[in-house]
Amino acid sequence: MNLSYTPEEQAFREEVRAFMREKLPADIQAKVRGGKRLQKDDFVRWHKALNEKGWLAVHWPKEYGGTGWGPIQRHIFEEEMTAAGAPSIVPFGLSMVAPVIIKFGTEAQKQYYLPRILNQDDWWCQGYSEPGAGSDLAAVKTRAVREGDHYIVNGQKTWTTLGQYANMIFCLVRTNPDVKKQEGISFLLIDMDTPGVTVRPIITLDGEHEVNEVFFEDVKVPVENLVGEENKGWTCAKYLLTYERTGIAGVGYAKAALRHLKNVASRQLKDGKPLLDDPRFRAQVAQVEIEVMSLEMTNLRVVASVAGGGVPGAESSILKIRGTQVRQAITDLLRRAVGPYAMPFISDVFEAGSDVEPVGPEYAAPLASQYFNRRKLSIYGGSNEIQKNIISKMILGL
Amino acid sequence: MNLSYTPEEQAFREEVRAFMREKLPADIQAKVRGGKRLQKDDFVRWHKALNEKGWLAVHWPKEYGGTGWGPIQRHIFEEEMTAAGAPSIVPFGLSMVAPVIIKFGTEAQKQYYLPRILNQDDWWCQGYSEPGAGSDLAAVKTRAVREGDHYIVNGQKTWTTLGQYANMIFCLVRTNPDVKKQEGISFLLIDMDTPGVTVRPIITLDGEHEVNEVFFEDVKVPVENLVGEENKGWTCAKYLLTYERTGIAGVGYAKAALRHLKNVASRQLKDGKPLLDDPRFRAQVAQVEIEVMSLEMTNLRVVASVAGGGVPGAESSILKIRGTQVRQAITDLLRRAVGPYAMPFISDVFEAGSDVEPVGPEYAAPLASQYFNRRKLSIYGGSNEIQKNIISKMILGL
Amino acid sequence: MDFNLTDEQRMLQETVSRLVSSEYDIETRHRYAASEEGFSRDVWSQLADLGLFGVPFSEEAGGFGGGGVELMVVMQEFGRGLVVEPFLSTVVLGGGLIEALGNNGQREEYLGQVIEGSLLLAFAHGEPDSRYNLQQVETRAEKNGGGYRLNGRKAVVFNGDSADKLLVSARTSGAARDAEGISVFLVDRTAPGVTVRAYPNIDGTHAAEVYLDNVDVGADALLGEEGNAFPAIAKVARRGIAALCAEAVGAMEQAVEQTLEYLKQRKQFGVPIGIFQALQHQMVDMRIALEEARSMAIMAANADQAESPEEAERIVHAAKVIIGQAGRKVAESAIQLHGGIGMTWELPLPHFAKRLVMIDHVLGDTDYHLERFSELMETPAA
Amino acid sequence: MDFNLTDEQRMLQETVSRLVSSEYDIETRHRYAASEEGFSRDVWSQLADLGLFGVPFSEEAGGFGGGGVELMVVMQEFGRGLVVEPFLSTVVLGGGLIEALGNNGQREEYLGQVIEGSLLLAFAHGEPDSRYNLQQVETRAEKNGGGYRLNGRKAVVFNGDSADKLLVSARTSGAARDAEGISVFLVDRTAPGVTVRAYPNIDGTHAAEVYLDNVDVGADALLGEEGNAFPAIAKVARRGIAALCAEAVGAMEQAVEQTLEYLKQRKQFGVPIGIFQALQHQMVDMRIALEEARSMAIMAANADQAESPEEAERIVHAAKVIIGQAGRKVAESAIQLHGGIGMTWELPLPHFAKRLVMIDHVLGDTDYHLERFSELMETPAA
Repeated sequence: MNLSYTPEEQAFREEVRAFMREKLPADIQAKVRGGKRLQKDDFVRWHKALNEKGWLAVHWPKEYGGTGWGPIQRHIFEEEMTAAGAPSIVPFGLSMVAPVIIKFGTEAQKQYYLPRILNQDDWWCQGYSEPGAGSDLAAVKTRAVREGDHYIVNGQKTWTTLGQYANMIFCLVRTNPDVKKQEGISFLLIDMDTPGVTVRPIITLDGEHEVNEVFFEDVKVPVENLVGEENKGWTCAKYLLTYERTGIAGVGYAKAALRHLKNVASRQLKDGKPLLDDPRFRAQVAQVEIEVMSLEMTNLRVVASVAGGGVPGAESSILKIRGTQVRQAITDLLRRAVGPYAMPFISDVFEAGSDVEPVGPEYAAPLASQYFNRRKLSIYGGSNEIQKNIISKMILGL
Repeated sequence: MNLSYTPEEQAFREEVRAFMREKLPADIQAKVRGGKRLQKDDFVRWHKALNEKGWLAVHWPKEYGGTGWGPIQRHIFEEEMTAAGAPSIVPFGLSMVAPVIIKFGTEAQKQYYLPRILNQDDWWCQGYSEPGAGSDLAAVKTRAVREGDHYIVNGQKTWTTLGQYANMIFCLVRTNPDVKKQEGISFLLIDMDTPGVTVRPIITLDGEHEVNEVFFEDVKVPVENLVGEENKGWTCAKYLLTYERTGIAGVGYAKAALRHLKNVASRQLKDGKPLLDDPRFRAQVAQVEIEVMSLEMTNLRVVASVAGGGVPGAESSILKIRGTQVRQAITDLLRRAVGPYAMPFISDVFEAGSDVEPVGPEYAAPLASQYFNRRKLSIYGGSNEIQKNIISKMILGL
Repeated sequence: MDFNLTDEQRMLQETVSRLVSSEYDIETRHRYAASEEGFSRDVWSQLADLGLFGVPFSEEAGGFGGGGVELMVVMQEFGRGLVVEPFLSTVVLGGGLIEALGNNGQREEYLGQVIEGSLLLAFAHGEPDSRYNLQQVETRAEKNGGGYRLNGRKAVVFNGDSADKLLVSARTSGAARDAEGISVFLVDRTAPGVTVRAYPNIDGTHAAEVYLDNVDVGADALLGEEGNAFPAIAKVARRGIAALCAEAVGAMEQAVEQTLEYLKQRKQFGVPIGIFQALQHQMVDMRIALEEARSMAIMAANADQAESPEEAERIVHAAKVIIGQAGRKVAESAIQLHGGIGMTWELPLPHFAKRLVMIDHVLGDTDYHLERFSELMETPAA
Repeated sequence: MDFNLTDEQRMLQETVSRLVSSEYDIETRHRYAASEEGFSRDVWSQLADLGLFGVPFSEEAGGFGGGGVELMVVMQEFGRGLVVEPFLSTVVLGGGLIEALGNNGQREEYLGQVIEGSLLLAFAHGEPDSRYNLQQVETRAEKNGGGYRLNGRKAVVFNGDSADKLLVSARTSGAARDAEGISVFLVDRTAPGVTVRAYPNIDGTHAAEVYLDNVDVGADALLGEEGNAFPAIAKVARRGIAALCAEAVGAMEQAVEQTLEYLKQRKQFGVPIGIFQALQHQMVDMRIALEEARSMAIMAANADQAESPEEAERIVHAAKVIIGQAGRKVAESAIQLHGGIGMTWELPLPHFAKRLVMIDHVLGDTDYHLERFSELMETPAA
């Protein structure tokens, strides 16, 4: 047993740090650290910088232009990227559709799509969720009917994150309505410029536009856009959902948020003294720090087991649950740390370059909305209740 | 709206206090306050003192020798009795079997049993639970077969509290095995001196003997010991379970335990100062005090609604859940308050009059075992999970 | 002991309830909240016409002579509608301070206007570094000729942008956190030297930063004795807290009802999700939290009748602790049980959740009140 | 990074596991616990024969040269069997102190006996008012001729009744809670002036109150430099905490396994109760708590390799916090999920629950360690 990183891993960490120092654009870093909105261009610039270094496709095999990294390298990379204040890599193309194409796609699909993803020619979004389906992903109602060389697609998808930036969407569609619900699903790639595709924003409780609904009305999709076999899309779906989830704990985010919490609490005053010196508030910060330590170690155990050839199964569900709980606890403390200044909410403040001054301390402005926004962590990607069902079944055998 | 007690109620409270001062035997009070074991004789003496005053049967109508009190008087009485350090009234005869006899019994049963309960001639215990049934009370397996003027009873009951003191047991028995499980049950009174009845102690995790198993082997029970109709025992059972549960919150116990906690924490030292002055421990005590305040007010709302003619339904389940949670939280703080001295466990210390000195402070001796013992609060009388099911169904309609 | 409302109280409840449920749907509320002043002058007039603003004032001041229970009844209904009109600022806090501190002339002059709805007030008390400490006042008032000159900054002053007059606390003597030496002045919002920066809050309410730069006021602007305002401030804050507790109970009722309804109608895996026991038990916990909150709101509303002033103070601190904890629990669970849809603007639910969580940031959060309760808690004699 | 055990470590694990599972069923354990000394001399010899007592000592001291991981492996298996033999007292704490403080002669004389199993030790450190503060020592040692005279009382000394020698901490200078001025003496349990009151603990372990009334010891009884024992005490306590964390993980594994088994076999309403979602989710929470505890036990076992001594200290405090919280959660949930039967003596489960909760009372509880961690927590530069 050895909890230290090897010299090679340490060196790799230094290399990542150096890269972040040199190549992460200062304006993007400032946005991330200050809780400002990121625009499409920010993501694209950052993705291009990573791709230039060959570090964009962290999950792909080398032959397709990926890094070929093992789980420990990926873990170090993710940790340093978050610590540096870099935006996370938008996953829809790089770590969702691409692995499915690599595993189930035709040679032509690989040749065409993978380079376009690396070069930022396509922005992908997901077409998994449907209204009313929630965690029951197999309840796909969007229909695709074969007519000659095309499928005609009708239906609706929802919770499409950053769909407003996307030109491509990967969808689960129902190609056979007469069989068991998992058996009539296909995995289809759809160009969003095709006539009949409409994107409608969903505004969240903080007034932000991050997710969308996508409507399909007689959308013609060439049959060569089918990935894998017709009616075998559920296999792709399951593969995608379980693909490489060691990052699911969000340890990097938790650590960054914890650092931020300590900064905020050491600047906020309570009765003239730093809030962080208040024994009760300090103990609450200590408690979350301890939970982050434990989460990180549990995550490393899973990472090491994957590096040793293990398959991360329902353990991801444990990481997901504890990761979301501790991250939500930290955003709760952040909100509470700033007292009454958690309340003011001027949307323009979050626009980088806006000349609107925040009301209280600059760090206070986004904290309440982040607290509310992070409620999503325990909902999306399978709610914590669903994760508990998975653990109950897969690990406990109940 | 008026949260104050009426002058009559205040006067009644004073009367109860005066009675407790005068009539509660000092040795019994010392045992209760010191966490010592109570013997059968202690209960009997206390019951007799109450009966002399006419205050033993707090739930019974006046015509049978009860107090005829309303819920608010009962509430005041229970509160003052706990505050005074009196043992609680053993419920099996007085508030379990007696109400069933009053409601469903024959005139002869009333004439015979009720005075015997008041006079402490009989000590009753309960024969509801069976091994393996748990919260599924209707899963009665104990069989009673009619033979002439008798039932022949075979089977087993469990969790029979203080059964070692009892000479009478009321039982749910199965008189018809061929119908829906609720429909073949009868309510039978059994003399424990009848041949074939055996009582076996169950030792709990703290080494104490409070509960028992009771075995029936060809026990002959006269048919006149049937209460209500044959096969209609489930009606009696349900009536008993929902009968007058406004005391279920245990507010009096919670308040007494909280006072004790403050006493202990003000005597225990941490770094040379009272533990109660430590800001974090003090805040934990404050939190439970606030929860007790809220529990008490919720309880009073239910009591007042019953006094106003309402029926306490699933609200009792709310009181049970919160009452057990807060009482368990207090025993947890008590255990923690005494630090390492929570560990020593000398059974003889709990025997009043024993010359065995406690190891640490006298108040520390019973705290760990009480913490473990109080785990039962969320288990017996329908576990908290069952209570949540009841609320879910009865209040929420889910 | 009696938990029933009197006939008058029930009528009051029905009056407010009718107005809120018939004219205050969530879209209307959003429109009011998004307007420049952050509320509707029209609704304000309607509330005045119903006589609501007289509720807490004595009959000699032209009021209704109501107590904490009447205030509770009104605020609870407001909570059910997420009402954004400045009732708390103008009537409970502002009017309350004038009644508590003002001389006969001031009470006569201003309370009548408050009751008829023609005068809006805001309590400009908190400061950028005061957090929830009511005694921390660094804004200074110096004697200047026959009057005073005020300098300082007031933070998160609710409805400070729309108020006609601000009740500004300022220190006439003493150090930053002394209880003594605090005075309250009535200052025109538009007086020279007063700068008001208005902004919306995340829960749809409105507030402002108020900058006081050599603001000269006459001696008649002083409310009560110089330097002795703190007891009145504390008392009015307690009443404000009781009002917030009642508002929170109203909002919790809504969140609980909406979530329960959702569990019954929403289907997943072919069945209503309300049949899943893990969700049922969460729903039960929400319902229990609501009942605890309701109990504490009732206690806070009746705190005036407590055995002693210390007990009254303890009750109010305790109430705000439970309200804060229950509010957060209800808000978070309601969103969780709704899933993604519970985070979307278009549903009413998340707006109730936001208000519930933000009530914890007004007049002291759970940490603050738990600490104050700890300090005041009865302990065994040494 | 590597979480695998080496072959040697795995062999060690299997050795202990085999002994515990084959010869240490719960009835046997109860018998040992109820015996006069509170453990079995016979088992003690077997453990010695297996070479376990050499595990943590350096090879030059005749030990196995093992580190924290070896200790973890042994203690975890002991936890699975609720082993009551005084390994922690004699080997980890007692032997550890002698190795850390003793001179060559003392180490040679005593460690060999410890390793061969012929010498039992107990660490007599805590006092009636010291709670968990390791620095609080009021027992005094005064120079007396060539030696020292000891007076004081030591509280809850684990296995203090059976130990041949007590390692008594006493103050040779300084005030009650000073780190400096603490010395450790080796005192015969049967020395004149030593009174030992033995008693059982609620979790089946054994302890004693040790009264020191003018106990005279020679200069050779002093371990290490006079007045400078605290760093060694702190270090040995950290190792003891790591050992307790591992023991707790073993006990939690058992509680989790037994409860899971119970959910699968126990039927109610005609079905195994494990199909009820509310119980499943509680079981999941127990399982998660176990994994968190395991992670922290691993960290604590490897704390020696931390970047800095401060980091090592933080890790150990953090580990005991999580262990305390997870242990309580697992114990309480395990009983709750079992229902009444989970509270009966005859089932193994409640004995694991008792030990889990009581481990929180040994070498500092969650409150204590959370406070210490808070103090040592890294904070932003001012």
